[in-house]
Amino acid sequence: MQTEKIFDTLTKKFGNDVTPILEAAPSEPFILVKADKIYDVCLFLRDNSELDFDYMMCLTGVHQKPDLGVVYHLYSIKHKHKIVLKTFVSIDAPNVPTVERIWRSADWHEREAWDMYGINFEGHHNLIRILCPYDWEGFPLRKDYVTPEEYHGMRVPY
Amino acid sequence: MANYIKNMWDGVYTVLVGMKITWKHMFMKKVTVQYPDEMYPIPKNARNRLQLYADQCNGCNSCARICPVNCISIETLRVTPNDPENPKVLEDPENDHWLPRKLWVTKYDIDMAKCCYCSLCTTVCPSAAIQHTTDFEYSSYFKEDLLYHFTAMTPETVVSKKQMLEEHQAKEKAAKAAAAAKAAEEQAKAAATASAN
Amino acid sequence: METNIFIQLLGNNWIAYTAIAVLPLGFLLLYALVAILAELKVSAWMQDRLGPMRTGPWGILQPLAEVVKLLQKEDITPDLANKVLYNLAPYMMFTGAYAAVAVIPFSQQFVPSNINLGLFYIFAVSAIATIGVVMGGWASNNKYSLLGAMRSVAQIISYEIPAAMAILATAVLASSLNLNEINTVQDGGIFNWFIFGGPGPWFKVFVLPFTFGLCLIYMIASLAETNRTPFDIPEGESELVAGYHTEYGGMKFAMFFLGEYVNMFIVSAIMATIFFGGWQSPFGSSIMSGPVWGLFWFLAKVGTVVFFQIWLRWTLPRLRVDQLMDLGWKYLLPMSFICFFAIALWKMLI
Amino acid sequence: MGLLNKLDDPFEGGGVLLGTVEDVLNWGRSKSDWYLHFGLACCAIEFMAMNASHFDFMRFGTIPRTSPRQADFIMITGTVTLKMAERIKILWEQMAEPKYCMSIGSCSNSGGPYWEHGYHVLKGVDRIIPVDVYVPGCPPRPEAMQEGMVKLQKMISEQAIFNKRKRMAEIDKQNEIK
Amino acid sequence: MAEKKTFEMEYSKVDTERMRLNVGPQHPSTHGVLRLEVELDGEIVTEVVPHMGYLHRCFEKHCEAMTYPQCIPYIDRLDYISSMNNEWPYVMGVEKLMGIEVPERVEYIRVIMAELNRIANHQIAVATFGLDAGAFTPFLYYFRDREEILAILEKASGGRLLYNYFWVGGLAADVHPTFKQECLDVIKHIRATNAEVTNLLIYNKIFIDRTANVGILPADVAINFGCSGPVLRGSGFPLDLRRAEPYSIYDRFDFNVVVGKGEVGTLGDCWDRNIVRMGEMEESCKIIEQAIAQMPDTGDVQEKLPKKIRIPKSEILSRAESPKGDLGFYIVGNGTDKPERLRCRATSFINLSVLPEISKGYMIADLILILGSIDIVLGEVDR
Repeated sequence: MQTEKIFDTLTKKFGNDVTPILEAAPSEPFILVKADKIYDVCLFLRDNSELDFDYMMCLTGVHQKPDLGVVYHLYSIKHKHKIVLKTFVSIDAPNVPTVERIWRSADWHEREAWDMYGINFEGHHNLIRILCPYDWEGFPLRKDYVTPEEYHGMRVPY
Repeated sequence: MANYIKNMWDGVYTVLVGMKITWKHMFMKKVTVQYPDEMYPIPKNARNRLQLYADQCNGCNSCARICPVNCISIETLRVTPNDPENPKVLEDPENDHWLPRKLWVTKYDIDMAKCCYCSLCTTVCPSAAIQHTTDFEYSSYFKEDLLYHFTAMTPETVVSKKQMLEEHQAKEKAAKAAAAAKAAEEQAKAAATASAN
Repeated sequence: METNIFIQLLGNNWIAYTAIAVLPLGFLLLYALVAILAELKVSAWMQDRLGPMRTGPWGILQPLAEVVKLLQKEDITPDLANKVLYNLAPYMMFTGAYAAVAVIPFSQQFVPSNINLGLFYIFAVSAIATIGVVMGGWASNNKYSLLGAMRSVAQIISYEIPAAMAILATAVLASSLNLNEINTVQDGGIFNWFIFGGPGPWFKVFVLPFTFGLCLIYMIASLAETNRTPFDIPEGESELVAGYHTEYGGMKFAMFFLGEYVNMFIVSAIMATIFFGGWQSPFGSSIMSGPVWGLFWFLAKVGTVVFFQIWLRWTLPRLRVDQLMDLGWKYLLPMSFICFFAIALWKMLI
Repeated sequence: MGLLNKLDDPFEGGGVLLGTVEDVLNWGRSKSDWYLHFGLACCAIEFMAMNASHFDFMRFGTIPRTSPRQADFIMITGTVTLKMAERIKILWEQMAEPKYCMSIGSCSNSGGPYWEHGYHVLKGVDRIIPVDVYVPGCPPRPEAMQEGMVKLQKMISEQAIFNKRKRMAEIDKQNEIK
Repeated sequence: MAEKKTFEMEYSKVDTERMRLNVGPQHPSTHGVLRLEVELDGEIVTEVVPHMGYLHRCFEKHCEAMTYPQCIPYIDRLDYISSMNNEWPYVMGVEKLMGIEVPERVEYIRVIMAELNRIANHQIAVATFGLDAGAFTPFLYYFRDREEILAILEKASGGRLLYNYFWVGGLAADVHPTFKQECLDVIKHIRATNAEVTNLLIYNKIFIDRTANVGILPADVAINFGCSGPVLRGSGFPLDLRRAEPYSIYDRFDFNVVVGKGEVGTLGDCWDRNIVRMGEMEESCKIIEQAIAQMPDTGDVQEKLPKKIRIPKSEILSRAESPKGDLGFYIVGNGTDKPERLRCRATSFINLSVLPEISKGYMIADLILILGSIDIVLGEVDR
């Protein structure tokens, strides 16, 4: 299905909660979703037989000042079409509903986004750090992150 | 029952097949290259230790800028125009073509303990002064030995060159100041004459 | 007739007995060195490489260097280990393996102790090594060691039975449990060895498949008993780090290592003795036979079997625990019963 | 002082015997090196290539051991992260004396490409354990690692076992002269 | 499957004490520094909890401080076994965002290099899988051949393992004159060794017993977990980006997408995943042969570029089929010469997430094999 058509279907279904943004090439067009609606949108995208997004390619956090964002890249193996969803939350209350129950691959991706950006995925069954040590402080990929001086008695900077 | 016998047969047969292969390999020619006595062929463009040809380096700093690891540190000093040594840069080593030098390279350090051997510095170098060599035998007992100082200048010459430059700069400054003062004087004069008129 | 050359020469006194005891020990140490070198070299050749090359000419001094090194290593006893058992285990293992040498007929003139229950003695004594493994695995207070030890015991116990069946069948053929006598029976050339059914008329060809089968069964079972690939599950590197000797280092580890190689020697020696005629010359008792030739033939046969074990080790992947048990109980045991039954029947008919 | 000197040098003047014994002991230790391979990153792959038929690390008399108790030296091949550093220290402490350490590749030498912004990378394994030989390269060629091995063997074979203090004093003197 | 069930049922009656075992982070067969916390009931695995991050080298943080060409050495170090394949999606993405077309000769060289590297990667994967099963000899046979591949790659790029060869808009250097002939020679050797290992290891009864019916991954589970590459294709699902969305010039070649068929056991077991890699080596050989036949002999290998590579405010998820599977780079440009965000959709990371799901109920020795059959590289998992 064409990207525009998918966007039409989504706007028909969700109205003002989604804002399609069709940018010129080379950038891919994407659709902005309100943070609290992301679970419903994703569920619809997966279960609608015409859309059938059964494969989650990528889930990533971004920090585009001042907000934190989550970007979802979805793919349909059957129809061979893809879509990009984006949602932005404020850095003070970065709460996004989890999509772990829709695609199991989101489990570790969301843990990584929590680890790196501190985005809180509400309802995730095991939202703990995945790459950094469990007792690490701070969220390293935020733009204002400062490297710690010491970790367990070991000097960190060169 | 048939499965039982087939399993046994498969087990014995495939083991024998495997044993035949390893037996064959026992008498094949060995591929080992005995390193300290023999050398495995290394292509000429292999990326191993970095080497600076100090004659060719004009101190443009582009290698230090491109280095993703920042393991190259360069300090340069402007050459005074009236330098008695009249320093030169080897621009084309094949034809032995030299150009006047604009910058002294007072410090050119590469920390081989950090280098990631990506060859970005050798590509950006305009005069092919820094190059990867095929030499890889430089492990050491001390980490400090892996910090390579490439410049051929002794500290004393650096100090003297610095002094020379400072003197020159001071002279230039004085000349400039004098020129400026002169200009100001002339201006004042001109203004005075203008106002007088 | 007294079969031991030392007692013949020196008389029945303590000097002779000391010589009888010390000589095999020295021999075993030498053997272990050679076996380690062979293991390193053969594995290397099978993999298109050279193996140790820089210690002496062609690396032949490599095992010696290892001994010198191991002697210098610090002797560690982990804090949480059971100290007595931990320190005792390697020696237990070596003792068990070494004690079995007592009845091996090296040559018709040299059997350290020519007792009539030789076969039973070997089976009884070699189980002591198992105790060493359990002691070591349990006492080092390490989960990997414990798992390794448990596996090792399960494996050794379950493969003891098919091995014993295979050996007993030859005891039936020879009508004796004395190893030297079993050897003596196989007199008269290669076709009188027990792998070819022992001495007998031409229609012994009917029993050939069964003796071959027994030899194969014993070969597999002996691999399992010595924890060699494809049965090296107790020390399977990919899952259990180093198995029951994970926590051992230095000389204690060397004892374990030595014990394993001596075990390898024992099973190969038994195999050579009961299936390949031991010290018998393959050309009959008139050509190339005699006490010295006997020793030569015996060592050559043991060497071949040891080489075979090394060869298998570097060819095959490793089995899983339950598959190992499957193989032992579901395949080897019934097969060994069938073979044993057939041989007993043949012995009755003849 | 007299007593201490006596301990250092039990047979007055050392002598041929002690020298020979020391040579034999050093020969054993230098020619038989069992290593604990601490494969961490890219260098571990080159390390595997070094073990393979073309380069055959076993020629040097090295045998891989998976348990630290049986190893003589540890090869740190790859980036040491802060999460990993504590484990390396534990392993190092589990090894039996005499033990050595080889640091292979830029990452374990000094953090390598990750020394600048690597908030989670230990900048050189020598911050937690003593390193005997540094092998540069990212990753080093297999022969470069073997050269490091030759260096390590050379170092071991010239180590002092007897008369340690005396020899160290001699070395100090030589250094002063230089 | 039937065997496994009865086995579990028999054991579930006996209530024994559970043991928690730590496998790793430094363990001979975790393929790096993965730590698995395993709960054991006797020898049966009841729970697996992977702990990662022992090689977390802050790749994404570094890239935010690097210019676009400087990122490439770091990208090499992600999946360090197949660096060429790593660089490809990244440079492809940057080229797309900049609107550059690379010369045809470059495309051919890229295909050949990537396929050679794919073979090298699969050789390591199959070799270490055999090593996990306890067979050491095939491991060395494969490494012997891999050395020849590395020699070619080194002659072209200068590096043995980390190449920094694919640059934005072209290649770092042209290939050497004898390149084509060397490739054809090495393909012969690869095929010979593959045949040998097939006899020595793959169809060995013990190996089949160890790997068949172990770690069964059904295709729908694999898709829901986002698996790709041989892990997904081993379950019988033919998703290959080279065929599904042909990038570069892959539409010009004739090759098969190898899928598992459940030849000796259940579809989607460890043996199937392994045989897919064996088959892909052969397919890669075919692609290389075709590419060498079609490749133009002369031509530029570097497109003219502005002195500083700047990317406008735009973003892309650029994907390519790496040996591990579908590798993607999410590149966000912000108008400067440094990326705003560079995220790696790490294949191994996603494939690994399926491990706890498929390893329950098997024995600890099987767990090691299942991990080996997924073929992870910790550099990519932890980044």
